[in-house]
Amino acid sequence: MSLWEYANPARFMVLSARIVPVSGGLAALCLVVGLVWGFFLTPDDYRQGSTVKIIYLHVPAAMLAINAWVMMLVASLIWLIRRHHVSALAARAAGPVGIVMTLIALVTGAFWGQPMWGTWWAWDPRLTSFLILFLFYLGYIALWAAIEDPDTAADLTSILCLVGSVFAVLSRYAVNFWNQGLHQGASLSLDKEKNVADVFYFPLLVCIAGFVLLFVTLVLVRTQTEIRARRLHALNLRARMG
Amino acid sequence: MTRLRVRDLACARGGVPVLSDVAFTLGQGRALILRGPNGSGKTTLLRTLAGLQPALRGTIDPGPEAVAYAGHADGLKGGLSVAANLTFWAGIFGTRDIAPALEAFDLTDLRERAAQNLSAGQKRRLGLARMVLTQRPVWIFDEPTVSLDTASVGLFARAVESHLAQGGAAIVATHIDLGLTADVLDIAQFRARAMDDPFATGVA
Amino acid sequence: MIRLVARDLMLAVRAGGGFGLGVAFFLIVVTLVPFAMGPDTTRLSVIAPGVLWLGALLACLLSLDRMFALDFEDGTLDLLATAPIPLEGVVAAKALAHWLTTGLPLTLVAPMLAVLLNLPAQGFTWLVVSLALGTPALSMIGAFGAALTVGLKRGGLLLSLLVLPLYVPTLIFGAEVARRGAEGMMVSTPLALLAGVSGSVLALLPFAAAGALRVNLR
Amino acid sequence: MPDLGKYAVSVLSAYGATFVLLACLVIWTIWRARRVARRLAEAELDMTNQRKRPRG
Repeated sequence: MSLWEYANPARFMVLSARIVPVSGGLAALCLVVGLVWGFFLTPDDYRQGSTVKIIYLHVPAAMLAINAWVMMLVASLIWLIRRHHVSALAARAAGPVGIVMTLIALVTGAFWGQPMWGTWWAWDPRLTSFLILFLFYLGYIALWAAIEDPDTAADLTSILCLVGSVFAVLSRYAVNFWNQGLHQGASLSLDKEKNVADVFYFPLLVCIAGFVLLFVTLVLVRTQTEIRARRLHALNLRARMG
Repeated sequence: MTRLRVRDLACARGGVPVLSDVAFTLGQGRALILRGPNGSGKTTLLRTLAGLQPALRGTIDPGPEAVAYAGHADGLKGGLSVAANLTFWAGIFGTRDIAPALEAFDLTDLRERAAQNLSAGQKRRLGLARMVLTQRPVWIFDEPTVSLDTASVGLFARAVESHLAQGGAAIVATHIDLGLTADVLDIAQFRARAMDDPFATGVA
Repeated sequence: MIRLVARDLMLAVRAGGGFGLGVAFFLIVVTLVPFAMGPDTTRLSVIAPGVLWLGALLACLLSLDRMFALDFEDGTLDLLATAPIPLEGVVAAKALAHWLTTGLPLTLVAPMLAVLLNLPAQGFTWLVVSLALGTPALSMIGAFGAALTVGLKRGGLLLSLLVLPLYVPTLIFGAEVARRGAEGMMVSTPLALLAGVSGSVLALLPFAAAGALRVNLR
Repeated sequence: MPDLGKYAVSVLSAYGATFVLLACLVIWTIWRARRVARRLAEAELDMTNQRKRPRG
């Protein structure tokens, strides 16, 4: 059976109904374990003091903020190329989750930046990029909400997502050029893991797993809801047409 | 000679399939009258034939480049004169002379009048006159006689007849008798089955 | 295509609004800035390039929602979509007409408004160059936004929400050119980047905008 | 409770804000899922009832 079979709404409903309890439970488990471990059982950083504990929220949220958009981009492409309805609805479902993740990354960043840099907000390239990403999410969600016809909405938001992705990357470079910034980027990113001491690194990994699972669960549930709403729309339309 | 061949065509409106298994052929010099109750998908079918919306499946041969389309709206610019409106479309379609179009729809005396000062019927005639400029073999009309009086309907029928006589073809969705010798196609028979909708089956 | 541009220009002139509105808005924004910032000319001359760019950008936004809306309502867009010209060409023509009625006049009046804000003398050339290079991209991005929202009843506000984030790269590089020009610094890097952004926007966005229009015409 | 020192307010605010945001997202998601499922069930029921009734 090909992967595309899951693009059939009914099949997706069956499969996702099986996954959601598992992924939801695991998400809760990972979040509790990771956050308790991180919050209660790790020492303070010698430089950043107890604020280092914010890392367990800030980094996973920031990763998901970007990856949610990437997922929306992939789902939009699948919709535009292969016309699988579930794909378009999954992109729609991911939007609000992505914007909340972006918001969490921004807010925790502000609470972290205040004691570290002495300011809630700086026009640092990363912060600025996230603010721009937030605006992109806002536009994407607003466009979905504004268009009544579901297929038209799926097409137009997919095109916006495509163009928006290109402009988001472009903005990232433009913003980098515009201000070199003060973010100690290396210490926070996973690919340079040497910079994060093991004692922080392992609980962080668990938290990231928890956030990812939470994201998956929420997107699956929201996609189910979108599928039902779409079916409802089809029923209402048929009732009106007689 | 066949001007348009439609096979196994299915079209949707607002994401819901309304027509399926539409099939007909349209020969040279033939006209086809589409009939069907409101909401049966006449406009959807015509817009699909004109290439304005994609078919769910099926083939239309040749494609939209053979088709000239006149919908509900006439696409006129009120600020421009009758002649300027037509000259614009003539330029778009690569036609030089707008005189035949003016003549066919009895607009020659109104040529310098601004389109916004025309009556509803005159506007409609101006919109229909555009079809003469397209030089395309298949003319498609969606309710062309709205706001036309009897004499104007006669003008329209004669314009279509002369197009057919020159080897063209026409599809007209209308409720009134145009006095054309034409085949009639009732599209109610092509009503889509519910199964064509991916969200037709229960999703629990 | 030229016909389409010519007709749009003629309609804009007949309707009267096209040329005047954006420029008047630009003038008003620039006039209001000293009231908000205080009359200190040294301070004004520092912020002048940014204010002028931002004013021009917002003025560009004003007339965007009408770019396709009129043609959509009266059915012209349907007919153009079935005409033997590519819809990408229609979009490019519309964006060009928009630029000729908005971006070009804004670029031309910008030096006069720069006098009001006490822009340093060396900055005038680069201000005009950056606007001349950047405003076509603003029109094209706006055309994309207008194509997305053309089917909507009240698309104006949504259009701004969609278009403004897309304006970020153009604004950054354009204002940077103007600012460095005013400060007498080298402008070649941001100028090249601005040209790159504008060029790729003009080359690629017509396809996205035409795709959005096709969807909206269904 | 670990001693958060002078940064207690920042750290606790960050955790608090995150939990509030996540809770809102989760509750909203569940609430909407239930509401749409219920409305769909009603609509499906109407549909089957209409089919059963003979037309005329």
